[in-house]
Amino acid sequence: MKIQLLFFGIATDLAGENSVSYELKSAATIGELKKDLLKKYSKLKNIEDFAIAVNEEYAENDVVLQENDVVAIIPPVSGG
Amino acid sequence: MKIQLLFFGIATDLAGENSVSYELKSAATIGELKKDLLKKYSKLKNIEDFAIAVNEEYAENDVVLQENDVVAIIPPVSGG
Amino acid sequence: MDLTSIKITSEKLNLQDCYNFVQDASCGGIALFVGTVRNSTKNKKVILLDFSGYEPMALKEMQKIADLALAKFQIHKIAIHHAVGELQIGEIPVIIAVSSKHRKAAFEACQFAIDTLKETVPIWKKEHFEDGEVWVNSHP
Amino acid sequence: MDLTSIKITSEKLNLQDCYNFVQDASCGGIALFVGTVRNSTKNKKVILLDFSGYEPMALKEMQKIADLALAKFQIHKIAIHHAVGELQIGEIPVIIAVSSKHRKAAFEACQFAIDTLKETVPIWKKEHFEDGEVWVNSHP
Repeated sequence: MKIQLLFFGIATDLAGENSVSYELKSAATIGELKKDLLKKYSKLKNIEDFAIAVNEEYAENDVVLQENDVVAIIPPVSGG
Repeated sequence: MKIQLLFFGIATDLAGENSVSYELKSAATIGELKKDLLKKYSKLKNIEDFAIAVNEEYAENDVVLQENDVVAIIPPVSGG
Repeated sequence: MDLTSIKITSEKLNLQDCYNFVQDASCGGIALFVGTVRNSTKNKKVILLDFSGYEPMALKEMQKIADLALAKFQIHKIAIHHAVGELQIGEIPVIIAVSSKHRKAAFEACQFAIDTLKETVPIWKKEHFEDGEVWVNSHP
Repeated sequence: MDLTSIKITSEKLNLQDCYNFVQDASCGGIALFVGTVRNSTKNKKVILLDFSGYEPMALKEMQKIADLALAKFQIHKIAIHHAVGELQIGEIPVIIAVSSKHRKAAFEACQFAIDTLKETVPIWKKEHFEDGEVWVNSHP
């Protein structure tokens, strides 16, 4: 199935892209996606951790992804 | 000796004056003055307590007054 | 450089003036408190508040608060402005502004300043109701 | 009546706008926090900060903070405004304003809002130094 990946902050620089369509096995969890991403975009290891948002809401590792989900890579925030 | 008395806030209304020259025995303390004032301006008993400032600084009951001191009657403050 | 701005005035207080006084390139945060005249007290409708002060002493006490805040907290500058005279509902009796490198100190100093002002500064307010007037805090 | 004002903008933030939104005849106090761009970090000279956000999600997270503040504290209204884009030293990335009947709740809610914003809202700043740029918080 396809999802859309969005990269923000330092993740944009490390992944080399802002937004990309991404293919992964159906019923993959966020935890599985994170492992995939660290392989495909190995520079993401340069940041200690990142959070994931699905359709504009923070989501934990056990959440199962759906076709067409918009999945954002959220490095440590630094607003304010 | 003479001192100057100033009344503020509700004390102005209770004493019926803003400022008055006041005669008291030399070397009187603030505690003694307070007792005198409660006799002369008995309506001051209507407020629970009042503080005294001598020459624009808060002063305790044991402070000895000097000729020409400016002594202010400070009812509970309510600024802000 | 003057690190404190202390003022008692019968003119309207100005939030931007207080902000501009404390703002500085070395600071990451500014905490401000604005007191406003409320339309009721103890469920009774308030018409206006009339503030009066022992002004020379009030300025000294406000200066002491500012100096103590600078000594106690890691702040850069502090402004304490108080209005006197008749203030309508929504108008501003007091503004406190504090700047600091890190925000926690600014918040703490701002709260310290308004709490202390309400305890020590010789300023009094008379509440005007539809049926009379009362000096605030003066009755047991 | 809308009790929250949430905004992300590339224009300059306005302190008086935030004040005007929260001010109300029923309130006795307004607490405000203004974040300002500091000229140094860890003793290194900063030239400017560049803020970017995941804006639709950031607006949702800011709204959650405002709604939670209204639920947790006895406050009347809250404004949370954040700027994006390049900000020079002294300029304003964030303003929070909170009005309440009694001042303690306004202070608490204002601190809660800025503390939570810095933890949860997906906005990032890049510090620009004379010799390069760094994404803040991103390096262990």
